[in-house]
Amino acid sequence: MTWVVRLIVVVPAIAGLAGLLLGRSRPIARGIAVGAAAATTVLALAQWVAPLRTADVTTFGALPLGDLSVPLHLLSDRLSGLVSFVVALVVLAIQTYTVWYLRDDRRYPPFAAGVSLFAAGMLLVVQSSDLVLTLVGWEIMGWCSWLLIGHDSERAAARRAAYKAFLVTRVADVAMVVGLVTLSVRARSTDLLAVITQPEGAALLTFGLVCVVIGVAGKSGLVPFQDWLPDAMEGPTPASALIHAATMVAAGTYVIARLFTLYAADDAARTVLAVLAAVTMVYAAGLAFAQADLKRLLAYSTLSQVAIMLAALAAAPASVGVGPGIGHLIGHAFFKALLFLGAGWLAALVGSTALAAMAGRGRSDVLLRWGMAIGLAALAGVPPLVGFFTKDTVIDAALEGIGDGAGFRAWVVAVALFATVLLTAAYCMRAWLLLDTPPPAPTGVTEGTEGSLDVEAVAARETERPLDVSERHREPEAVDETPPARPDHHPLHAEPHESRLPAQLREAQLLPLLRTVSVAALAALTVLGALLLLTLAGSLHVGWLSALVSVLLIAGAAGAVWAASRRGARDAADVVPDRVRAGAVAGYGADAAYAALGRAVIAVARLVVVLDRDVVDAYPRAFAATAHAAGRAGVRTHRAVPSVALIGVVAGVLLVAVLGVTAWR
Amino acid sequence: MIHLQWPVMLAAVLAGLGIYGVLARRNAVLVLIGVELILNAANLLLVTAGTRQDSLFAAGSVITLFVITVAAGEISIALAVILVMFRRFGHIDLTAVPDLTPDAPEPEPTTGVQGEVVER
Amino acid sequence: MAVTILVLIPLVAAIVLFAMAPSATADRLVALVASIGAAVLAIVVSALRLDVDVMWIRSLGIRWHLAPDGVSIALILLTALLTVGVVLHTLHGPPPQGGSRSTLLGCVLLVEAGALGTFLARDALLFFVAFEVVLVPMWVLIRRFGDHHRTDAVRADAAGRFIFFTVLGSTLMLIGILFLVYHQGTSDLDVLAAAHADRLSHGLQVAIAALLLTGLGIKVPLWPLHTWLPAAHTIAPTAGSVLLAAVLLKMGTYGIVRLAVANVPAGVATLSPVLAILGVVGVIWGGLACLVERDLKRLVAYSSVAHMGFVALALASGSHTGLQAALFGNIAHGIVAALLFLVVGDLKEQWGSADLAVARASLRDSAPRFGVPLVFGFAAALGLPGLVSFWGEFLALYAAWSPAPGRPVALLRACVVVGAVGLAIAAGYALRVLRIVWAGEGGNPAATPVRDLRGVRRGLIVTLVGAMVVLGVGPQLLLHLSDLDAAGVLGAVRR
Amino acid sequence: MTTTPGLDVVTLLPALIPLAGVVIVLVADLVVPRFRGFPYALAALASLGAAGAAVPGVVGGAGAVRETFCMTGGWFAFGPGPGAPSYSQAQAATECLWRAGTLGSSLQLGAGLAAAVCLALAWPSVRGRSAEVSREPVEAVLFLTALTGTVVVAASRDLGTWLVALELATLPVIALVALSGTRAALAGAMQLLVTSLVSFALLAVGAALWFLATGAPFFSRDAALAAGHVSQGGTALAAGQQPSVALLSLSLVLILAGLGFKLSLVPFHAWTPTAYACSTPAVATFLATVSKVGALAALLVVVQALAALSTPGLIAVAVLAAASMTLGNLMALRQDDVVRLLAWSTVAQAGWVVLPLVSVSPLGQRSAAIYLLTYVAATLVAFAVVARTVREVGSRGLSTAAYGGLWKRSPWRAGALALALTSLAGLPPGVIGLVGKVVALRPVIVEGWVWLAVIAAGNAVLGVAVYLRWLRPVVNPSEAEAAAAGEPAGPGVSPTGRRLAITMALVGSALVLLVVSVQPQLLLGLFGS
Repeated sequence: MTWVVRLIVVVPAIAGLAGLLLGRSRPIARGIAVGAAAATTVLALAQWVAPLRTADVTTFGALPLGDLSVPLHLLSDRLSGLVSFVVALVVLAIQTYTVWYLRDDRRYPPFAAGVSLFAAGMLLVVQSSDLVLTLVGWEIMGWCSWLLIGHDSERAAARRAAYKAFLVTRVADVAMVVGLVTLSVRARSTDLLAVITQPEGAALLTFGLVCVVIGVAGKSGLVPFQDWLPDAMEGPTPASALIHAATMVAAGTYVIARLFTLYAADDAARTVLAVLAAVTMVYAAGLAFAQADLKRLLAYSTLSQVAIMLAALAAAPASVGVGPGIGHLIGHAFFKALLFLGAGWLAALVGSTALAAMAGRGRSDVLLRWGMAIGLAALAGVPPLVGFFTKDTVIDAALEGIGDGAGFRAWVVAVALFATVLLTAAYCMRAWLLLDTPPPAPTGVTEGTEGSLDVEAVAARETERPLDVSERHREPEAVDETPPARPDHHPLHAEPHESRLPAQLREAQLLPLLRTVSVAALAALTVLGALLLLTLAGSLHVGWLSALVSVLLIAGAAGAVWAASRRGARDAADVVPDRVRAGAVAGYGADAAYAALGRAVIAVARLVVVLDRDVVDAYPRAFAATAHAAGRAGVRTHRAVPSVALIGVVAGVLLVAVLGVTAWR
Repeated sequence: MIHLQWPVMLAAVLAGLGIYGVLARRNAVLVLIGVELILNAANLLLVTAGTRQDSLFAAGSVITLFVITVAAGEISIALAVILVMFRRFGHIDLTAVPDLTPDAPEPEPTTGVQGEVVER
Repeated sequence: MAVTILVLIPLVAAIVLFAMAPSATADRLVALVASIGAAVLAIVVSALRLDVDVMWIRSLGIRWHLAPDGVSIALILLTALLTVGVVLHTLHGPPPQGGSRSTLLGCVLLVEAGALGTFLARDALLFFVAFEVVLVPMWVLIRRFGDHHRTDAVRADAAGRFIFFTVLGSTLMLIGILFLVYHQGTSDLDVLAAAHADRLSHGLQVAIAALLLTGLGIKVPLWPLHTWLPAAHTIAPTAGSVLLAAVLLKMGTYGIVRLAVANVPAGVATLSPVLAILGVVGVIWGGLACLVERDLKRLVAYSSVAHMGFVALALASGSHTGLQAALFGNIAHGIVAALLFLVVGDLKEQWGSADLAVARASLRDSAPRFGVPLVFGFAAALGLPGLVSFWGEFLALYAAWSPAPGRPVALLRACVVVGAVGLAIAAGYALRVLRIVWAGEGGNPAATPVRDLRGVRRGLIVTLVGAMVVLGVGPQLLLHLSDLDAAGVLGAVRR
Repeated sequence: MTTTPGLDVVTLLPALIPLAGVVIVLVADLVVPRFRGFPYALAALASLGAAGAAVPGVVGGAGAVRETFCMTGGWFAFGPGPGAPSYSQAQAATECLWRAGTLGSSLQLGAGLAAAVCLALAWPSVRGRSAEVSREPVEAVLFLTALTGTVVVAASRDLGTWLVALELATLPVIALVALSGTRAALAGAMQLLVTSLVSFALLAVGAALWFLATGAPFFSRDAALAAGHVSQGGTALAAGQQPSVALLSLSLVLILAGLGFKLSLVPFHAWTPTAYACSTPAVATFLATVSKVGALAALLVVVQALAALSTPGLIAVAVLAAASMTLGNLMALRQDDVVRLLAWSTVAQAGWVVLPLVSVSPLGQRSAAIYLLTYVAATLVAFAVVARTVREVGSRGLSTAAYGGLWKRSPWRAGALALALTSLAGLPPGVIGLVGKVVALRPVIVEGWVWLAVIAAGNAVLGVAVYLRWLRPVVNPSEAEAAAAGEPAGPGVSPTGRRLAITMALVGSALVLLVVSVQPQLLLGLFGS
């Protein structure tokens, strides 16, 4: 059965490479992408059902490195089985959806290949039992995120967002690399079990664990690395779904879960994690409420939700373990994927992702409407959807942590969790109201939402921002039944439509079906996903009291928003002062801070170039100049005058005599 | 064996005078004389050293003769060159920067023909 | 015998090519046969570990001792195979500017002969002689076949820098070698390594190590000695840049392993802090320079400085892992730099310059066959796992974090942190280039796109990409090759 | 106490053959004055003969010493101190006036071959005979005489022979320079003359001091030892004898200074560029090669004697070597005239030649001789190319620009030049130059003179810069077109047949250079191992 474990990683990786190499033809690319995703799902299911509980599935053989053991093993247990399955499932849904979503994009083949590679990276992190392999998967995800976010590289905003996403996570990866190196040095091995069981080196351990936390903070978008994630919405919606649902941002949770044994014993590292997570979840949830763009709203909600997972790991007592965190990871994977796919569908309908443009369009398809409803409800934590269970398990774990004597970090987390529950419910309600309330005037789409328009204007004025709303009108604009060519569609690369008319028609019917199926499947999983968690110890543990409190909070927040929006007649966020809202849309200057940092680095780089030219390189040039000058001076003194030569001779004799006689022993 | 110091000191004085002459004189012939003084110092030293007991072959004296002979040959060549120089340049000043401009046109590969004519 | 022939094939072919009339067309045949023959023979020699050991210059005790071992096989194969690639690349391009093609090919083959000799030599002085062989042909390549869009003075400067820096380095190295040989009584590297510098006092070891490291550090190039590299790379023709980056720079690090680490281990250990600091300064310095560099070839050259900094850091660690990382990093950089210079060189050939500030059509759309290898190349340059350079850099960081006993741990760990920052900077410049060239930032979609890669040149680049992926996925292929002999080199340290 | 010197004609052949050549040339000129090439042919044969006669001394192996004019006997130096081995005791053995070891024989061989090349370069370019003057036999005779002096000095052991031979090697060269009688030639000759006169005077003083210090008219170990022991054991003697070691050292530095002139060491070098540039290529070649061989041979005679004293490295040599290298290279960097460039390169290379002598050990001597011969071989090729080019394009051939595009026009000649220049620069493909560098640095390392080695390393860079200045136009085609465009078939262009001798010399010397580049042992082996 070990081949299943390996194949789970290898199949999507091969699919990714094959997609790159063979992806000239769209049907082949589709086949490879969806087929590989399906195969992976089946394999992951098999592994989950019958986990090997072994930690030494060999891959390519250990690296011969003398004093460092690098076995490069994979691991198959219940945790990796479940998470792999969920990841594979979500990826399958996204791949299926993508076939529809990018039906006219001539870059579909590389995109699908990128998604496959991305999945391979995530699955490698999940299956890995070796820190090096973890890092490999980790970095591959980062790279694929760059490719996917920058998919529409014609647009400056997409290019910038991709660059920003990769750079920010890469900066955090500095700490990740150092952390992993530190952990492996302790054990003289990169093997996960060896690292976990190594008892010595406490000081180094804390350092390493904190470094890993920082690395995780980068990929998971914890403060202060949070700002790349909303910008990453520049990518096509399936890419956003992929990054936000089950893979990249959640990978940090998984890595920390794998190292939980070490974290459980290390209060300092967990405190750092707790503080970062607590700040992030509240901050992001707050920002989400004010967003004018559906995808950005979802992005901020992702930040907040991922922080919840990590908070679970930070606060849960050792006895509870990783269950709450992983449970929320899985639940979030389902509903967030659902929300993004739904958002993409909506955007395809209205040609924009701005909430103002979408007003009421959630009603245009019943599946879409209910899908969004389920997704938002799950996000808010409404029972009995999966979000309710997982989130309340986290709250419960945090409360248990307080009881367990965790002190400060558990308190911080618990307080932040309740605040987040309140805020989450608020922004979910606001979004739902915006999507589901038909606009008052039948002609204008945007008239009724003056407030949000103002905000968009504010946002548009900020030239530094890449996320100019006007630039974001690039989702498939027409309704799905009559797909026209996109404006930037390159005729050379286009499918030969005319020659294959029947196939074209068949496609026209088939493609929306794929979309519908994937959204429906995810909706179902969002409803029933809690069942999956039954197999994972500790991932479902809802306390009565905390559940009651959170439900009351949700209801209260929802009601308040409903009231504030005058029963849906206007945007609830209009109650927020405009300046605050504009700041929220702009991420409160985080982007400017990043840019300032970047400019500082560039300034240093310019200094380096100047130094390189004028200082480091000055010596060779000075040497050359001196040589030439000396030569010139020499030529002047050598004018073939015999007496000068004589003086030279006599002076030389004196010199030699002095040197010779004095140095003689 | 009488004191060797005196002849040696005389030789030193001679050599010093010779070097002074070489350095101070602009005229080539006078420089030649300076060189002769140094050579005489060498000769004096050789003869002095040769006077010591058991110095066989009379090496000191013999080598002195050698040096005198070589010096003679040297001077002859030197005077020949100086003579030609005087005819060509009109002076024998050693501190002058030599005039290296090409001579009167002559067939490139057979330069020097006229030189010998002049020397005769 | 076969080993001698291996070195002689390119040498003789080079002479034949030089003697050839500029209009002759047989140069194609000669160069191809010679390079392919040498490559095949290199594989045979490496596989069978053939060697030759006869007296060459009896008076100096210099033996004609050529033998491949685990430390050098990878480099030998890289050199031989890459030369085939360079020859093919030259033959399938426009006729070179500045001179006849046969001269260009002759220089390439002469460089190959010198590099092979360097990697095969098992005699310190023979190593030195072979080390010098590459200089004049490379000088001709830069001076004569260099970028003809630049003035003659610029070419003279670049070529002069290359040869003057390197000659200074190699003469310093020679002084170090002579010290070593005089005090140890032999120039045979095997005997020298086996002697473990037992007879040398510590001070002498440090002095020899300092001379060797300075001399070879110029070739590597280590940080403050690197200023010849960008100029040379920028001006050199594609063939020259590829050989320079992929082969010549490796001679420096290989020399450090073969001459310094193996023969004066204690001296290198004493100097390892300096080596590490210069290495990481190079990482940061090169990376930062890349962030604002406008000339693409120059940028790749600065990235070479950064990558070789990691190799230096790995060497400074003194551990087995470090040595393995250094050797792997060497090969990795060889492949990546070769790929990047091939792609960039081809682009420059069509663009006329490599200035990033010029608005051009993005490669992603107009010339994907250029674009994809470029993406792969820069992905490798930033150390992406799954591609070959990741292993060298990660292992270098690991090795420096836990160095051999007796090294300054705190300092090396600080270097690791700084080096890791260098990884982030690498991401910055790699993506900057891709954003501009591949994705078309500041580009001009209406600009005339470049002709896409095709034919042999495409095959060449695809092959290099393949090698990058294969070695990136399976680093064991290389690591196993050098494992035993790396341990052997470190024998003295271990004891 | 003395015996009549034995005389071995075969051993003396290296000196006798050129002398015989002198006589034959003069006689032949009387008998058949018609053929201009004839004296050169005879002289070249005599040079080759001299070289051939030196071969037995070379191949005899390290131990073989060919000596003649030997006499058994002894004489007192200063009065022997008690316990110190006296010179008279040592002299129970034989002392020979002519003593050519492998070192000396190899230098004789090199001098003979180099002289033959010079003669070939001097070959007249016009067939027939000019009526009035007979310059050719004079020139040939002067060449041969100077060669004789060089050959003799390499084998001389006594002060008299040494001094005479040294001047015999110098004076004809002055005449050779002056022979053309042009203003330039006179200026060059004057430079050469005054410096050589003063140097000779200093040499004579140095030799006299040696005699005074040791009491022996020989440059031999025993003589040096005698002086050394007198001072070390100086218990019995009066204070007057005490400073004999100081005298010895003073004599040595004077000799060094005197020979420094002939080797063109800074600061005795001032004559070099003028004399080279003002004479014909053949004479310049002779100055650059045979004269240098003679000078080094003379120096080695002294140093060999000194080796017995196990003296430490000579700082004076080190300073001269460093100064010569540096100044020579710096000045060469500014030259556009190839002969001047080669002249300054001679200065620089002279520094490399004496560099190994910081160690007076046999290793140092051997290394110096090896380096000198590599330099001679490379310089011969370079001058042969210059001579050939001058024959082709006249005096324009003296500027580096004239070599633009040589690679394209004449790849073989360009190859030879490239080989020569890279040999001088110490870069492959001139492997022999590289090996020479190794050889020259080795004694420095043995003595532990790191600073000197580092200066040498810096000068290696400067040297490369110098020779690349010339090599650049050779390989650079952009200047080829310019050169080709501006190249009229000038009046200096002579018929092809007249360049045969030069071509042969070029081919011969280039082949030697090539062979020793491939197998340096052939050159190094001359001196034993």
